[in-house]
Amino acid sequence: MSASHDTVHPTTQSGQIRMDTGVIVNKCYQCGKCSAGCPVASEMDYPPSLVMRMLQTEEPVQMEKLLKSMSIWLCVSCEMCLTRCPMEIDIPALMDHLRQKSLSAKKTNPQARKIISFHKSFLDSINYTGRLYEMGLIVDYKMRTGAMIQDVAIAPKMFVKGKLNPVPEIIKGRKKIAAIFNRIHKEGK
Amino acid sequence: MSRIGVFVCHCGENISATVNCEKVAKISGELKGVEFSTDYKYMCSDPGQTLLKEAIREHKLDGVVVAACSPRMHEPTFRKACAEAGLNPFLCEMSNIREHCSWVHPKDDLTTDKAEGLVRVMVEKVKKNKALNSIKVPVTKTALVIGGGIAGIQAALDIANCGHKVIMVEKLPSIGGHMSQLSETFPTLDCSQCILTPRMVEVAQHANITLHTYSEVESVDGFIGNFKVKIRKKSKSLDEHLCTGCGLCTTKCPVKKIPNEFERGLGFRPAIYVPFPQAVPNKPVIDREHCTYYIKGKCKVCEIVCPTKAIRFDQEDEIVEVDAGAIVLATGFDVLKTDYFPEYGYGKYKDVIDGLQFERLASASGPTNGEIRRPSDGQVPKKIVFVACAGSRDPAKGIEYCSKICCMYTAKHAMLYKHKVHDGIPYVFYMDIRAGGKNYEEFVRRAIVEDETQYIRGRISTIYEKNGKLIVKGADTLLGAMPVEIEADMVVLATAGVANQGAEALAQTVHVSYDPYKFFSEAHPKLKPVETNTAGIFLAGACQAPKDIPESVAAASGAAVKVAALFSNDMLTRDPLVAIVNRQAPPVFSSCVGCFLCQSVCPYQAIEREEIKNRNGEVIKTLAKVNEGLCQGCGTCVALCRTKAIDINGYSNQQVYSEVMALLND
Amino acid sequence: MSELIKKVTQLLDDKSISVFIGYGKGTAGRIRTLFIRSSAAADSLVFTSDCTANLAGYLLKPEVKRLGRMGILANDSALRSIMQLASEFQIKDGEVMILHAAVDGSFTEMPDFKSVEAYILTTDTGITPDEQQRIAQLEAMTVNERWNFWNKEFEKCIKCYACRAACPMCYCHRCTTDVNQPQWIPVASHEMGILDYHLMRAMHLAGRCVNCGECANACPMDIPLNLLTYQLIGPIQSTFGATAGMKADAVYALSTYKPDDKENFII
Amino acid sequence: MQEFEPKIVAFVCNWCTYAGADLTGTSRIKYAANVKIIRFPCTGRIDFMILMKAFENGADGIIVSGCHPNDCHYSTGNFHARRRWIVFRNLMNFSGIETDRIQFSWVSAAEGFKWADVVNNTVAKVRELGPYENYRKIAVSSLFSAEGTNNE
Amino acid sequence: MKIGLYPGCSMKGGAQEYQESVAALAKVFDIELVEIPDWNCCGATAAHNMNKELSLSLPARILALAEKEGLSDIVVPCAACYNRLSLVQHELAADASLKAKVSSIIDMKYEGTSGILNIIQFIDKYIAERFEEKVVKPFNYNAACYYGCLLVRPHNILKFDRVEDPESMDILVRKAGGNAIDWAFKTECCGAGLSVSRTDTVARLSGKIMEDASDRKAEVVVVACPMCHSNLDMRRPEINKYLGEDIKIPVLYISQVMGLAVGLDAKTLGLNRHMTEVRLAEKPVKVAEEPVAPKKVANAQKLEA
Repeated sequence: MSASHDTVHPTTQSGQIRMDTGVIVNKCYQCGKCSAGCPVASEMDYPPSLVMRMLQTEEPVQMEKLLKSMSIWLCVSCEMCLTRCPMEIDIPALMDHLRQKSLSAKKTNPQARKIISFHKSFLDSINYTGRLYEMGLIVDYKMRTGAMIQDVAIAPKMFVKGKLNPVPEIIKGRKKIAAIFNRIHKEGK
Repeated sequence: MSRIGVFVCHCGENISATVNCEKVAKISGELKGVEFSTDYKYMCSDPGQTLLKEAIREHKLDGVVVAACSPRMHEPTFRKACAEAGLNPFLCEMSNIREHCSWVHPKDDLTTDKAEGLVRVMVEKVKKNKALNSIKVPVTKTALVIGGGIAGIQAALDIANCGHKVIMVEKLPSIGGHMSQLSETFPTLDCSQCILTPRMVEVAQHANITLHTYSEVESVDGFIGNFKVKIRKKSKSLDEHLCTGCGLCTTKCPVKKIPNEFERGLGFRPAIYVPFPQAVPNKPVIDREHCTYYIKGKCKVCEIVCPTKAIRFDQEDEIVEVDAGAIVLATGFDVLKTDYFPEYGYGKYKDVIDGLQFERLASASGPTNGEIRRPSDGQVPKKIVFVACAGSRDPAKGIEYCSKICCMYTAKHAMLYKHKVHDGIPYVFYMDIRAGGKNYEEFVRRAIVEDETQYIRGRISTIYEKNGKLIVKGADTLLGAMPVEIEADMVVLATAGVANQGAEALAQTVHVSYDPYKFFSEAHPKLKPVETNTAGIFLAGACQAPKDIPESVAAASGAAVKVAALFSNDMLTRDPLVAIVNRQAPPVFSSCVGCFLCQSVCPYQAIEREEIKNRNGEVIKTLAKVNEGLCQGCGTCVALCRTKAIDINGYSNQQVYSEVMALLND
Repeated sequence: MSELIKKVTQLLDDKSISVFIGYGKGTAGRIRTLFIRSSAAADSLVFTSDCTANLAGYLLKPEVKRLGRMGILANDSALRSIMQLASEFQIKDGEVMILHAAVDGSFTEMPDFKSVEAYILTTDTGITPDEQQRIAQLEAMTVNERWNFWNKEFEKCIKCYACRAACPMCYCHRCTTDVNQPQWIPVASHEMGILDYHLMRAMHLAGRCVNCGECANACPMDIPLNLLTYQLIGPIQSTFGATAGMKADAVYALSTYKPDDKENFII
Repeated sequence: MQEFEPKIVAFVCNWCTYAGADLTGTSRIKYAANVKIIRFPCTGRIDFMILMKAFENGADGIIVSGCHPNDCHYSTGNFHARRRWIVFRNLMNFSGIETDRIQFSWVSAAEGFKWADVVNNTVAKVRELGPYENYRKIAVSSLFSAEGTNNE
Repeated sequence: MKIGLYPGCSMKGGAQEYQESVAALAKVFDIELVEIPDWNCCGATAAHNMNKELSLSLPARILALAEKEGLSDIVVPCAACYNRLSLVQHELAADASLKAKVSSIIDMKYEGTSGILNIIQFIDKYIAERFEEKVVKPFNYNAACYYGCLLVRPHNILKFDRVEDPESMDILVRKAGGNAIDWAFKTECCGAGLSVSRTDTVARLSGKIMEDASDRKAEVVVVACPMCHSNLDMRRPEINKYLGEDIKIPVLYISQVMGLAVGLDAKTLGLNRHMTEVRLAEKPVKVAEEPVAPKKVANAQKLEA
């Protein structure tokens, strides 16, 4: 019988997205419930439902806008959209997809720099120690962003409360972790 | 030795363009058993039919094959013509040499050969055709209408006014259905009660209508024209003949705080109650679950105060058996359980209500006498948010389909609110406005333009209480999907219309099919919208799919006409193309061995057991018997029967066998 | 052994049955079916390891029924036949006195269908490994090889209908072979008539065959007829979840359906 | 030698496939002339015996077609038919009959194009397979003796 | 009783008190928590934002390590880690080829057999029924249980509690003698990973949460996630600045609440480590009055069923 809805068209953009993320963008009928519930929608340049619409257009221009958008970096993956979507569309997965697309295409929004730097610092910390070394992270992050004064106020207090570990915890298997990073890095190439 | 006539039609050029019709006629004429053959430009035209008729008379034909278009097109035409010429219509068959030949093949010998073949096939079939007479079934001219809502009422009145008897069965203590709960009706805003109650009274008083309220259909047997129905009249603990409906008992009943179903829980009722003031019949019933007497064994206040001594605590359910020739299903719809949507806080926040509850608030006879006051503190809300598609078009949590009526009643609600609370602001969150219907779009426009309803295109994500207000978080998809937050005093959810809980069970009781949503299925989505697959059972109103009042009424009248048509004759004539079980002389009686494997394949419960008894009345054999009233002639039983004891008129084993032989042995 | 005879004698004496269907010694050391009508004759009953025939078929034969209430010595497949026949309204519960004969030679009276059903559930209703193997071999062949195989087998067939007579499920008093309007099955015993007959029979037994093997046993030409019907048992079991002769009120696999019955050949 | 023209019989239900074939006609979609249609009220009516008859009377291929599941005019006829086909196909295959020569399909009243495809593909497939010699062989020898016994 | 523990990075740093309180609570019910040897960071938001494989591999290694230790159940107190681990396990279970790929990347055998428990599931499974008899000091305060996002979402994978208006933590708090109040922000987002990079956003989102809590007279907010904690606790100055109020309501981990109830002292539970001081006025020990719990509880599960 006719199973048209289940056939993937690898040539189209939505077909590509479906193959990469399993998300069928054309399922969205623009009810806007995701945007309504999204905690950061008000700060986004394109709220979730608008992102969906832009993807539906299949217009390269729109995709371009998205890759350069703030939205994809502001998304905190709180899964509220997915939880309440009447069509159960996995927008968070879509956001992950777009972020990585944006990174590999080197189109990331300049204002997202801080966020991305934070993620980078975070991952570096893991790469080097196997775990998150908060102090290191903060310092590294400041170096990247030059946000020197930010949060200096609470640092001492955290210190006193024993919330900042002066020395990083380095795991025995850190080489293994580094290896993981390398393999994936090569994959990427 | 048969005398068959073959008539080859050119259909103008449609056939003759690729098929050599003269040749086909000539060759066919040489076939064994063919007495006469000819070809003609337009067989279906008057001269064509005359030619056919004359040939039948002149050549004393005992079989006719018309090689022309599809039998689905003109079989009735030519069979009628045969009948007019005195030939049994079922001795006429058509070879489809147009759709299945001339139109799909090029002009060449192969095509003409095929046409000849198709004629030969039908000639052989006709040799095996039997003269058939259409089946006559007696019709009981009484209609059973299940459901006393507006659809049921309309159907009942229409049928009754045609002079036929009607038996109406209503599950609740009063007829009126959902419409009696409505405040005012779109798109005219006339008061629902005002237009409905006269109809309700008419039903109660109509000489041709017998009304059974507080009753349910227990079982349905039989078939079109001859249904046997058992109705359970639930005990009202009341002698209706004695009761004058004075209402004293209801005022004196000590149990007062039972949530009132009719008011959708916005008001209370006693244990002995009349659902609403204009109820028909206007006589109380005792709700035994809450009545102190039935719980504790003492009280009987009602009995004491009753001036006519009409209370009957020991009254039991009564089973009434009736005969009906047709059944109209008008059991209506229900609204989706709103607690599917915890994020909307229905049931948690008093001031989040559903559409029907708002109808009660807006109704002059409602718990607030028509003033819009919110349930929590009785304050007049200054801002109301109406949420469309609460459950509709939501595969994840609700239902996939569009409930159709919500767009309109939501616009109506906004208007009513604005009309009653002039400084109030109605907001409507919607996805699309579906206002197809006479004066519907204009109505919605009025709500937006004149009554300044704020229509915001987007769905609500969540609703929560914040110091006495309801914070409604939505988004405006027409403003770049920017989030919108509204501090509302009250929220009304336009909850989806769904099938009644009892629908599935009822469908099984009366043997009609239903869709995945438990709505009853029509026989054909376009051409048989009020018929069901079971002959003699019809649909009216929202038991088939969400419908508004005009649609329900239209459907009801449609169903009524079908019933009236059925009742227009004492005998029901049916196409004789039904299955039959062969009969033979004793001691065999029939080659049927009574394994009844056919019984479970029959989609229409048309196979019955016939017991053959000897003189002393002992059963000596049990045979399958086809109920001609029920059989629709699918023939599934025929293919299954090992002894070939069942056969089917029009597609008999002999006929199809000969067709295959003729088709392949050229 | 004597236990059986005692039981039957008693049953006949107290008139609870008027005929008992069991096994007895036949000529040349063969086993034949006995119809015991008097306690005197009961002594001739035997039950040995060769008593494997499915006697259920006799329960529907008019000449036996005429004798009055029947008792039967039923082995496992006979029990299943009885259940299948019951599901086709041919035998009513309690109508027949069922004495079940276990392979170990012990006998138990089965008062009603419930007890029969309960017992059957404990037995292995499947076909024997070597039958399975023969079927597997056939399935491994190409269509053409199978065609030739059956042609060769059917060449032997003399259309004596012994298979039909032996099969407990062939109880129609007018078999399709005897229908001549139209003549579905050519009467002549030529290839076509034979092929038609056997395919028709196999199809009519699909979902009803309880793999007792009587057809093959009865065949004077040793045609492995049982394979035709046995082969269908697997698919019907796996696709429709139905097994013949398990319940007295079962619905026939081919007169019911599931909306999502699986197939892979309809386009 | 001239090309082999397969003889194909189509057993179809009145409500879906027959109507679908009508639509093929009204839409003037062309297909092979090798197929002749026999009309049944429902696929549920189509007896496996009639399919056997077709082969033995010289059909090289068979098409059996009806309403899609859930579309049956009689609501369940095609479901029962489907079960029967599943079993019968099994039996044919096991007894050495070439199941490639029998095409089962669902063609609705709206699928004029599909009907043309079904026919053309089946014709092509059967042309591949050639005349159904196996069946012909035994048919030929038999049919003579059958003549006499054929009714009338 | 031996149960695996995946503390996660923050519990070694910013959220040491969580670690301490969980350990102390487990000790009271003599449960031995075995830290997964040589565990690594789960990659958190950063990983799945930046690189799919990485976001799969890091958790996979953790689970693989646990399997090697033969730990059938692992407690993952950090909601974020719990979420990551569960999602990865689910995704790899669904896709064999991906599973193979990942285990080659981490170059370890990965089965995906270990049972992953969040803190509440852990308490429910191993402590709950023995808990009440051990309560010596009922925690009779109005508590707003804050679940955040990652504990309950995505529901179709985590299948934990009711996705809207969850109640599992409320039940535990009641067991501890507390009064779990009904409020609206149980599962609203606090801003999560944006804590450092978009402090303003976090202030706004966490602000709304604290506002509702204080509006509804909560005396304490109870959490089960270090990220939520740091946002609601450490970011309090920014929050109060955004609200223009001075909300002093302390934020406790569920483990701390339950610890207090069984009589553990503030120090052991690391209450002193909170940035927003924990000042809980002594109340006369009385049975908590009937909670204003959701009356007609909406039921999301019903539909999954």
